[in-house]
Parts: sequence; C-alpha cells; structure tokens
Amino acid sequence: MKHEGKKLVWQEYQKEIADDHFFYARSCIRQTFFPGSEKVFTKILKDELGKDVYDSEHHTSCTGIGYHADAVPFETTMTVVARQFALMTEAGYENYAASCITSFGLYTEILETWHHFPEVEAKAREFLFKATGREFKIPKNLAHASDIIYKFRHEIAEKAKYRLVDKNTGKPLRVVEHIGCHYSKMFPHKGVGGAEYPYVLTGMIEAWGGEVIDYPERRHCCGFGFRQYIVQANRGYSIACSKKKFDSMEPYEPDMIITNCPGCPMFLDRWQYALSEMEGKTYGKNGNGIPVFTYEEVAGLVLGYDPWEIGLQVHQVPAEPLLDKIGIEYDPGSKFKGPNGEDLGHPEAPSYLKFYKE
Amino acid sequence: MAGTVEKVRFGFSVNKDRQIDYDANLKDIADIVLKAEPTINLCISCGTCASTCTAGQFTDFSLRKMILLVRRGETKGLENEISKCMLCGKCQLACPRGVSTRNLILQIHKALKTGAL
Amino acid sequence: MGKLYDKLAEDVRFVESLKACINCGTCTAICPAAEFYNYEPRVIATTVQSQDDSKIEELLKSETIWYCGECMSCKTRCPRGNAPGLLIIALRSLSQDLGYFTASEKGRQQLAIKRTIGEWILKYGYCVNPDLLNPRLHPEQGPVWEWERDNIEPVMEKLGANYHGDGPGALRRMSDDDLEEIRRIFDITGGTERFDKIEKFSETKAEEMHLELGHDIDSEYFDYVYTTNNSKHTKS
Amino acid sequence: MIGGGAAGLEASSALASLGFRVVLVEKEDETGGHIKNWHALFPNRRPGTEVLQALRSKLSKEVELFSGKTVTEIKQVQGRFEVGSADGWKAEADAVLLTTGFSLFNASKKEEYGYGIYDNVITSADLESAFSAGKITMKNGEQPKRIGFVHCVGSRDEKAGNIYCSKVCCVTAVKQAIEVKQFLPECEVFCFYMDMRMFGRHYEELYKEAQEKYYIQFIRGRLSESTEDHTGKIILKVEDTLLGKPLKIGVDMLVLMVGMESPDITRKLGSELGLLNDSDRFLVSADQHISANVSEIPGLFFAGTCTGPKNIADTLADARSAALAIAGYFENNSNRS
Amino acid sequence: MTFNIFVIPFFGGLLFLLAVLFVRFTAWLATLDKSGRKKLGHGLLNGQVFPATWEVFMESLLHRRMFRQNKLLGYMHMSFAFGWLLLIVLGNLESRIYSGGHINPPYYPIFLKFFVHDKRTLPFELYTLPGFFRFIMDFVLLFILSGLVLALIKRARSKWFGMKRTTQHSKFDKWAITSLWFIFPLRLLAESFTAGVYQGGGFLTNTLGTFFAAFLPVEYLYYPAWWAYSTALGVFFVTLPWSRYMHIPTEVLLIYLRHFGIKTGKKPDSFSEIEIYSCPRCGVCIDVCQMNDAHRTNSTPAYFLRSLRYGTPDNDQNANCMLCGRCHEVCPVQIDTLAIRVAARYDDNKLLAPSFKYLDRFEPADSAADVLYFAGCMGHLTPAVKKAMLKILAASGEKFSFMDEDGSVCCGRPLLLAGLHEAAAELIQKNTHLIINSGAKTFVTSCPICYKVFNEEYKLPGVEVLHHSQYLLRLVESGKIKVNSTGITAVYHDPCELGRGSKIYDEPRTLLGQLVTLNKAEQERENSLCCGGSVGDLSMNHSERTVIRDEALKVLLASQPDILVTACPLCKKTFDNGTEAVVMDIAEVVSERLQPVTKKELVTAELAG
Repeated sequence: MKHEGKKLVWQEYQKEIADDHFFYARSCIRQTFFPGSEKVFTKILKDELGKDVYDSEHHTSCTGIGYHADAVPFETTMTVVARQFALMTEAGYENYAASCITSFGLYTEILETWHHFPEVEAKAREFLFKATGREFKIPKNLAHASDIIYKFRHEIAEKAKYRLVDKNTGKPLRVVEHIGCHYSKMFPHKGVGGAEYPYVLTGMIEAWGGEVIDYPERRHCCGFGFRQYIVQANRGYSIACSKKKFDSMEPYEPDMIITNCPGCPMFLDRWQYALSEMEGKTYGKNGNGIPVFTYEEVAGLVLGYDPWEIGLQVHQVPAEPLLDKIGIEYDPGSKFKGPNGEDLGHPEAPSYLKFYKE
Repeated sequence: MAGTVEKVRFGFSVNKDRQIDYDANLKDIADIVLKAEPTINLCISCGTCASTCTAGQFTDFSLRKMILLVRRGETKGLENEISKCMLCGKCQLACPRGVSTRNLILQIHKALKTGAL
Repeated sequence: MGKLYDKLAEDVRFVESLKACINCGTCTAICPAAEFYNYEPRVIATTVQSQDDSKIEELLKSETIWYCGECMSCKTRCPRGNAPGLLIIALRSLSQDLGYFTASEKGRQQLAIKRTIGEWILKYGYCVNPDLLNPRLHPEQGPVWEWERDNIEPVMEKLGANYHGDGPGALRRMSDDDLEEIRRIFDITGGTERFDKIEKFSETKAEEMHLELGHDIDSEYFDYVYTTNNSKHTKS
Repeated sequence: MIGGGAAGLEASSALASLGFRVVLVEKEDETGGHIKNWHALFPNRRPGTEVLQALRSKLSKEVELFSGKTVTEIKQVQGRFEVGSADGWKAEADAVLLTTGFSLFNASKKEEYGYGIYDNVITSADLESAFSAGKITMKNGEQPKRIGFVHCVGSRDEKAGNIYCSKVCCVTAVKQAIEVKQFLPECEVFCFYMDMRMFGRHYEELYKEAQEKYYIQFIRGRLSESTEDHTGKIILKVEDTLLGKPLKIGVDMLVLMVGMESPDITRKLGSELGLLNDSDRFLVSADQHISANVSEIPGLFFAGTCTGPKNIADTLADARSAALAIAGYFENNSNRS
Repeated sequence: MTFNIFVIPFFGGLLFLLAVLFVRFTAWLATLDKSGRKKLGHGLLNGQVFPATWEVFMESLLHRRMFRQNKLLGYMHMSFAFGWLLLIVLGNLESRIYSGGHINPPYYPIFLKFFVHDKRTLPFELYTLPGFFRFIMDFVLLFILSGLVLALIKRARSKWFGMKRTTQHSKFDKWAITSLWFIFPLRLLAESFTAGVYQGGGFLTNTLGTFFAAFLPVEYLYYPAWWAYSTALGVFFVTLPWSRYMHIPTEVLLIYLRHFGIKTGKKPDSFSEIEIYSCPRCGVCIDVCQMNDAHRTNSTPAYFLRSLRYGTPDNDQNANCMLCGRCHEVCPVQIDTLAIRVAARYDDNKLLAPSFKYLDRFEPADSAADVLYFAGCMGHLTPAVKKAMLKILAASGEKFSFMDEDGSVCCGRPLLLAGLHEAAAELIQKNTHLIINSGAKTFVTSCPICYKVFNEEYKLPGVEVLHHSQYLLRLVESGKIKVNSTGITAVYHDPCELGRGSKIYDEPRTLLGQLVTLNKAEQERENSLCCGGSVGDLSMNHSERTVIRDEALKVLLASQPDILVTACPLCKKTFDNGTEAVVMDIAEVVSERLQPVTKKELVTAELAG
C-alpha cells in the first residue's frame, strides 16, 4: 500500500467547508440511538471552538428514510427539505450542517437535481409556498457534521487530553473507518477525499494519533438498506452485509470502528451482538467485540469527556477494553447510573459478548 | 440447524452469500474435465449451444453456463443439471469453436460423479 | 415504446439513472443486494432498456425490484454514469402507484413501512423515535436497548436529549404547527396519496388473503408482511 | 511534420521520396514514439524495434530531423505556417502535417483500481517495459502466480471522460497474456473484458491460441473495484456477467490495459489554429471518410492517432495517404498560380 | 514300432491345447446369459447345426469371405487351414493302409513316414493305393508350402497384397507364427531325409530325399528333423491359446452360436468375449476404417479388439469410433465390433445417470392424423429438410401431424451409442407414449439415426416406421404426389445408419432415379464412407472430423455431379460446411420437383391405394 498515492487522490477532492454560523439539522436515528453524539457536536463547536451553531426547534426529519424506503414520494421529500432550507433562511443562516448522512446525501442529490432541472426546483418552491407560505434560499454551504469536525480536527488535537495510541506500547491504535454510503458514493466531489478513499474520518484518526486500516470490504455498505432493516423479514440481508465487513476486517485486529453515519454505528454495534448470539462468534479478542463509535464520541474521548456523559454505555459492544488501552480515566461504577447518580439497574449480560459493570 | 433457532429468536437468519468466491472454491472438477476434454478451453460463451439445445426446449439447461460454473468451481447442484442432457449432439454441430460438447458433457458428468473421490 | 416505459420516463430520477446500459456488470459486482439476494441490478437496467411493456410490468410485480438497499454504490462505478439504484426508486414508485407492489411478497412489505416510518414522520416529525422501537419488533437491538427503554427519561436526560420537552434539542416534542405544516406538505405533494394507495391496494390484497388489515401495527396482515420470508429470495 | 512517431517517420520518408523538402520535429531525443517502449507487437509478437528500424532506415537525407524540440506554437502567416518550440527553435513551412499521436490514459484516474496505491497494480505499458527488462516480479521480488488483465481502462468509460473504444487494448491484452504465459508458464492468467474486439487480421486467431494453447481464461465483466488484503493480494470484484453472479478473485498482479487519449499538445496546437476537436478530444478531419487526412485549414494535414485510435499498420497507411494528400495539395496550388 | 520319444513335444502340446480349449469353451458357454443359454439349447435341437457346420467349412476352412476381399489372402489362409485339414484326414487314411485298420495313436499318422518305410512300391506308382497317397500327401504339403511362401511375402511386402497396414504382433503371436512357419518346412525336411535313407516318399519328398542324400549324411539328419518337426508343432499348440491363432478354434464356436441367434448384449458378456477371441487380426478392417484419415489408427477395430483381448481397455479406444459399420461389412469373421464397442462404453459410463423427469410435464396437443412426421433433433438443425417434408406432406393430401413441431424429445439413439441404455429407455418410453397416443398408423422420420432406433428398439404395435426416403417413394408410386425429372446429375451418399445400419440402399436410388441422373460413387452402398459427423464417436475433435469429411467428399464429388444428395440431416449439415458443391437432402430434391396432382390422378390414386 502506497500512502503517497492516496494523498494524490485526496488532493483531488478538497471541499469547501464553512468556518462558522451553522444551521444544525438533527438526525432521526442519531437522536434516538446516540443523542450524546449530537450533544458532543454542539458542545465541541460552541464551547471548545467558540462557533455559532443554531439548533432550530421547528425543523423536522428530511423524510430521507421514508424516501429511501419508497414510502415517501420525491416531491414530498423535496418540499420537506425546502422547508428545512426555509427555516435556515428565516433564521438568517447560510451554512447548513446535517447531522445525518442520508439527509446530507439527499440534500446534495436534491440540489443537483434542481441544478439540472430548474423546473423541479420551481415546483418544490411552489409546493412549499402553498403548504406553508414559506420561501427559501439555497444554502451557501452544505456540509455534513463530520466535515465540520474534520475541518477542526487539528484544533481538537491541540486541546486533546488523550491520543488514539496504546498507552503501554505507544503504538497507534488500529482503526477501521466506515463511511456512510450516501456521504460521497453518489457525488464523490461533495465528500472530503471522494468516494474511493474518503479522507473525512481518516483525517481525524491521523490527527488524533490513530492508524487507519484499509481492508478489502472497506467500501461495503453496513447493510441498513432502509427497507432491508425496517422490515423484520429482510434483516437477514442487513446482518449479512455487516458480517461480510467484520470477516474482512478481522485479520487486521482492529481496536475500534469509527463511522460518520447515523445508522452504521448502531448496526455495526447491534449486529455484533446478534451474530454473537446466533453463531457464538465475537470479533474482538477474548470475548470482546470491536467497539463502534461515532466521530463525535471519539472526539469527545480524546478531549477527555466522561464516557458515560457522551453515551458509550448505550452501545451493546462495551468500550471498556479500548478505554483501558488508551488509558482513559473513567468510573466503571457510574456506567449505568442516572444523571444524578441514581441506580437504574443494568442490562442483562449477553450470552457470549463480554459484559462490563462495576 | 442454527438457522431455525435464530429465526425463532430474531425472526431472521443471516442471508447466504451468492458471490462466487473464486479462491475459496475447489477446482477439482474443472481440472479433471480440462484434462479429459481440452476443447473446453475454446468456449467463447456465445450461447449457441444453449439456444439450439434439445433439453433447453423443456428446461433452462444451458451448457454455456455449465462450462462457466465448472470453471469457477460452482459445482453444487450441477450434477442434477447436467443429467438433463439428452446427448443429441446439436450443440456440437452448432458450436462455432469446435468444442467437443458431447464428450465434454460426459466428462463433466463423470467428474461430478467421481471427482470427489 | 410502451405506456409503462413512458410513465417511467416521466420520472426525473429515471432520466438521471439510465443512459444506454452496456451490460458490463460493474454495478452487480459491488451490489450488496446482488450478494445476498437473487438479484442483479444489471438485469434491471437491461429489462427496462428493452422498453418492452410486458417485461416491465412483470418487473413491477416482481420481488426483484424490492431487493435493492439503495446504498447507491452502483452510481459511483457505472462507466456510463447510470444509477440502477435511482432506477429502482422510479420503478418502486410506479409499482406502488399502479398497485402492482402487492403482487410480490417483498412489495407487500410497503404497508409495514408506511405504518411505521411513514406515519411516525407525521406523528413525531422524525422517521424514528425510541418510543416506537419496541423490543418486540426489534429483538436484535439487544439487552442494552431494553434497559435504555426501561429508563428512557433518566438516560436521555444524562445524554443531554430534550426528551418530550419543548424548545430545541434531540427527541423534543414537535409543536402541532410544525407537524401540521408537514401534513399539508404531504397532502399537496402526493405523500398522503401514496400512503392512501398503499393502504387501499393492501386492503384488496388482505381480503384476497383473508387477513384482517387493521389500522396499526397490531394486525394480521401487518404481522404477515412484516415477518413472512419464503426462502426463494436468497441462495439456498 | 510535427511528431516523429510511426506516422511522422512514414509520412516524412514518403514525401521525401516524392521530392518534397521535409522538416520533422520530435519532442523526444529520438524518434519512434510509443513503439520505442513496446517490447513486442501484436499479432505476431515481433519486436517493436524491428519495425522502428525499418521506419527509421527509410528516412533519407532530404528529411531534416530536429529532435528534442517540443513544438509550443504554430501560426499562419499569409498562407505559410510558422512553427516554434519552447527553446526558440523556429521553422517555416507551406504545409504542416500533425502527427502528434496519442498519450496513454493515466490509470490513477481510475481510483477504484488502485494504480499508484496498491503495490502490484501496473499498466500495460509498465508490463511492456517489464518484458524488455526480462523480469516480471511483484513488489516483494517474487514471481506472480496469478495475473489479471483489465480491459477498457480509460476507454468506453464516461466517468474517465472517454466514451470511445481505444481499439488496440483487447488484442494487446491477449498478446501480453500469452507473453506472460511464455515467461511464467505456471502463472494463471485471467482477462476481464466487456467485449473482445478482435477487429484485425489474425487477431481472433490470437485469441483462440490464447485459450487453446495457453489456457488463458476470459471473464466477461468490467472490474468494479480492487482492494489489497492483509497478505498483499489484490482482491478483484467483478460480475461474471455470463453467469449473472458477482465474483471475487484474488490476483498477485493486476495489469490495467490503458487506452489512448488525445495528448495535450495536440489540443493546444489545435486550439491555436482554431481547429475544432471532437467530444473525444481527437482532431476532426474535413471528412472522416473521403479526406481523413485533410483539416479545415488549407495546408494543414493530419496523420496517425491524432485523429483517433489506430494500430500501427493503419497508422502507417494513414501516413502514406496523408503524404499523397499533401502532394495533391501542392499540385493544385501550382496549377492555380 | 508305433512309438518314439520325439513325438512327446507334439503329443504333450496337443493334449495341453485340448485341455485349455475345453476349459475356455465350457467357461464361455456356462457364463452365457439366460436368453443365450436358451438359444443355445434351442439351436442345437432344431437343425441349426447343419447350416452352421456348412459355414464353418466355407469360412474357417475355405475362407470364402476372405477370398471375396482379397484373392491372395484368401488363398493363403485356405492353403493353411484347408491344406492342414487334408493333411490330417488323408494322413489318417494312409496310415490305415499300414496299420491294418486298427486304431492308431493320434501322433501316428502325423509322423507316419517315420514309422513306416514302404518299399513295396516305387515312387510315382499312382495307380496303386499307397502310390496314390504318396503322391497326394506330397501334393497337399506343396499346397500348404505355397501358402507359406505367400505368408512370408506378406510379412515382408504387405503392399503386394493390397494391404496398407497389418496388425502388430504380440509376443505370443511371434512365438506362434514362427513355430507355425517352421512346422511344414520341417515336415518336408523330415520326410525328405527319411525318404533319402529309405527311398520312400512321393514325387516331392522322394526327389528331394535322393537329392539331399547325394551330399548330406541324411541317415544322421532325419531323426533330428523329426524331433524339430514335433517340437514346432508342440510350441505352436502351447502358444496358440494366448496368440491370435486362438481365433481358429474360437471362430468355429462363434459360427455355431451366431447361427443359434446369440448376440452381444448391452454390457460386455461371454459372447462378446468369444467374438474378441475370434478376431484373427487379419487387418482388413484397419484399411477400411476412416480413423486412419484422422490418424487415430489405434482406435481401428483390430487394435480395439486386441486391447480388450489382452485386458488393456483404453477409454479413448472405446469412445473413438463413428460406429459407421464399414469394418463389419468386410470382417471375414463377421465380428460385430459395433456392439462390442457400445458394450465397452456401457462400462465407461455406467456411473452416469441422466434423467428426464422434466419431460413428464410435456404433453402435445392430440391430433387425429394418419401420418406422424418426426423431424428429429438433427432435422430441426436443418430447416430446409423440415420445410421440404412439410411442403410435400401438405401436397400429398395425407392427414399428417408434425410430432416434434415445438421441440423433439430425442429418439434415444445417441444415448444408446454412449452405452447409456437406462437413460435411453426413458426417452424411448416417452416417445412411444407420444406416438401411440397420436393414433397415427405411419411414423415418418427424416433422420436415419432416429429411424434405426425407432425401427429396432421401439415397440409400436400397429404403427409402421419409415424413413422419409421410403415414404416419399411410396407417395410417388401411389401417385399421391407427382414429380418430374430434370437433366441434372447427382451422386447419392448412403448415410451409415440408413445404409449399413438399416440396409436401405435401393429406395432412395429408385426415388432419385425419377428425379435426376445418378452417378455412381467409387465407394457406395455397403462401402460408402462416413461423413464424419457421426454421433457415434465421442472422442474425435472438430479438425479430425473435418479430415474425414473432406476425404469422403473427394470420393463423392469425383464425378463432379450437379448436386450431392443424401438422406440424413447430419450428413447434409456436415458436408454443407465442407464444400461449395450443392448438398441436398432427398426430400429437398423431391419438393423442388413437385408437380401439381390433378383431380383425376388423385381419384385413380385413391382407387389404387
């Protein structure tokens, strides 16, 4: 593997990312499964970097999941998206920051469509006005939340309390980066580093001391596939996709997986559990899984935030082995405690996957 | 079998992979056939054999696919397929590359029967 | 050129997705669905390209068009700049408009999707919400998720979500005005019509199958489409 | 003559023999263009140097050769052409023949194939030099046990900006596959193709020989992506389209059959002269059937691959016909005056 | 005196041989299958023995067929076989003169001249009985020796016998043939020396005797000569059972069994083994076998049988035969190598289990037709033939239906030829069902391969199976269709399966006679060449087949006819690809020359039919 070759490709795909004043749009899946990550995102931008992030109470889902599960027509989705843009415009913002990859991909696709088919944009404006009386400007800058963290990765590195390094050996951690399909597969030039060797997460990992693993199934989808997960009868597809990735990355003995998509971390986390239950197979060393994180969670960790404040306890694959490897200080006891330290009991232990409490 | 257990518990089981894993597949059958009827190498997968095939009028039997499956080591369930051939020899006359298709079929059939041993 | 083909051609995504396919198979080669279903995006493209209405109708009624996961990996690679994934979206829309989707096991699942994701958007303003992901429908979510649901309020508070609260933040309660706007958008843009069609055609199918359709996720028909999986979809 | 490749050499000697004074400019230090770097030629695998010697030996004293001069400007001054190079060299001519040839597609543009990223991914040109050097080895110095050839790299590919077929890659792949087998008889060879375009005489026979004698396997499917596994093997993902199944196969070495492109210099000179070039960026003849060598500008002519992919025989024929066209052009002019 | 120690090699050898033969023959007969044994018993009782015996005399002794093939070879073999028998029979009679009629030990007549020195008569007293025998015995010996001379020449110069190739000898063959060659010269010497000492012997031995006596110590030589003679006989008898000469006794058994109607079965059996042992490897089959054109001489019948005989079966030898039947036509022993070859293939392929369950779903629309037309797989591959037949059938006004209009079920013959009998049976059953259900009375097929199997293997009560060449002739003769002749010349190629396979030579020629001027081909009818397309061969590759095809075309087109006519779609297709000349199926020729039939003619035809 020649690193230089990749650098050349990365230079090809440099994208414009706004520096400040973001209109932040939340993600259906992330706020459900990883609300901590969205918290960390705003915290880092506001408190650590002193940026202005606007969090509107009126915005909604982009309906992307409904659209890609084919229950919501394109016109509807476009108009809902138009509404989001309208809210941004009304709030006096121009830089749109999407927490969700599906949304980011969809916004990009819609903007492209509008660009090539102005009549479609006109129709969307007309629909929006009819329905809500709102109007909108097209965002000056569209970024995914991970683009923004990528942009400030070095600042974060400077403030970092920990690095992605094995505290005993001093060797960089071996990190698998998983990019949401809709980040750049549809429009390579809209993603940092393009579609084949995306740099958005690699950049963070390198900046924070880790080492990226390039394994054969790196580009493979996690298997969400919208309807393929939503409907129970189809989940065999979803889990098979993740399994294919695990089998492919296993020989590299990764320490962790970092993702930039709402669904992926949840699936890569939950499917490790399901696979262990189904086949007794775990992909980490001695009964552990490979912990899966969002980029915000990792940013939070290196900045020294409390793992249980950013939500690592709601992962099914425990993070403890990794935390110990990095040497992060944490209180095992408070893992399953409430906000004010009250006892909330704890989940049952899975049959195979190692379980940590106290 | 595990699958049923999973089904009960999760309502699904892991889908099987359709992808041909060339490196993992055994080529034992292919090797035997290549020696027994080297003209298999001449096939250009034009499909003339399949389109003229007598058995093909009643089933989806295709020698063209058969040859490829053998070469890729995808031999599961192939014996059942090849046993559909009536050996009439139309394919041999039609083949533009002069593949000795009748013997090829016999050899594939034989290899599938005995190849494992 | 047939009627169905013309209908497809009206869809802007179709226009973006199919320009003279050369059958090279680049799409199938990296298609996850091609690995885990008896499916080839390449064949979808050639079938549509044939402009043969009988074939296209067959396709609209088939299981095949429902296998795709819309990951769009195909779009990256196609040497002709096609996107079978988008083509699939166009086909699925048409299949639902014409009511063909109930002809296939996978197609019928649209009801389950409409009654979950679809309706949640209108109820919560988001496609997903912890209140709805009950372990009964999601055993694979595991014990941690169960624990989280049992302690949803304290956990969400600890993770900084504004659970069911007013004002901004994760998992906030959407105001009725906002939800109303979304509903109106659905009415005007055909979203509601799509939902109604899914219900209407499913109703016919349900009667045909002597299953009660009900109105929520606790009906025979819902349960049937949500769980049925004949083994023919995948490599045996 | 601008360009001392096959076309330039052949046209020069032809015109010289018709009694014209010929000036031949070549950007490199010696003439021969791509043939210089080609170990052997299809279909009969004769050494490229053999043909090159023949072409060079035909050059008579009437041909003034200026090598190492990259023509950077060309303009028309009252019916005459002024040609100049970066280092100040200048020449005037009553007629100019563009024989600027082609450039090879830059394989690293097909990012998913990993050229320049994964060790042991090389191009057809790299392989030719390997043949010349007489050793085919992987990065680790070992001999490859399985090699894959990918057809249509940078050809028939809108993403790569080239919708056209480069014509010679299929037969080159077959030729090189055979040479590999002669070099490493134990090595397995696979060709991944979309169509086998064996258009020339004895090409199909070569294809058959590859199958019959050398057991080279041909899989119909365009490479979708290649990756490197932890052992350094290149893992290929293609569809075996004739089976309708995705296929994964590991190879020790991957050879990319890079196509032909219109070189920047052609486009630069073309635009200076206000010539239109086609969507495929090759030069446009006045009439592609009747006067393929004639441009829109009186006195300016084309020969060889500057008007699109050609094999050597066609290039040489094209060069000779260009010589005739030029002779005819002077004929008419003298009649008029 | 009636004994001397030197007779032991001969006598021992003889006893040994008889013992071996007894064991072998009984083993063979014992292992005949049930039907075989039944036929054996049946044959022995109902007088089959006499014609069989007559054939034994004509073939095993006089070598009639061999004569037909090749006069010289015939004479050579006859001189040995018949001559030797005469020697034995006459020798016996002669010995009785001296032994006063009482039974002699079997070696006595053989070595008579050693034991008896007759001085009562002089040589050349032909009018006396002893004198006559002296003459005749010498004459017979001379007769045999003349054959021997030919044999020696044949060894050295087989070309002179019109033979391109002869079989290589096995090591037993070498022993046997050498001893055989020595037997009669040694007898000559022994008798001559003896005559030289005792003035016995006839015109030959006596003369030679006196001649030798003039300069040789014959009184010391004659005894060793008898030893040598006896030893040669002994060696020959002992090696015979393992040499090609085993064919001499085995052929006799074969002829009887064949007369009893016993045949080689579907699998290798004791009868096929008897046939294998009956092969003298005379080599006539090698020259006629077209495998030589393809340089696959090792697959020619003689070598194929030899491999089987010495238990070195070779899969390729089994597979590589077009089953054209040319060898069977010329074989002096009439060995059915085709049946043996197919039986051998049964062993090669017995593991394979083709199955056609999928045909169960296939039921054709029932037709109330009198005539059922079956194009067959190959017929479908040559649409011109199909079209021609349909046109003719329509014109004939017959109530017909096209049985395999939408796809043939293969007739089963290709499977049979590969030795896959069970599989073939499945197809045969299916087609039988289809034909019987159709209610038709006449079944017409365009393909000789189909015709042969429908004719021989199918049980179709009340249905007449015809090849289209036969059927078309009937239509013409019954006036149902009318054809006119033109001046064009044609050569007719006999398809293997139709000609040698089904003995249909004349109908096509009679029919063509009314359409064209027929030229003779150098090799036709029984001797016609195979086109090379054969479905019988499982091994030859395309280029080898092409060579065979081109050789056949040379012969057929030698007279430069306007058209080359055949009656087999496979032959047509094969030839078509190999020549610029016009190749037509007989049906096409008919349909081209088809004339409208008037009402009147039709009525008379009706009345006639």
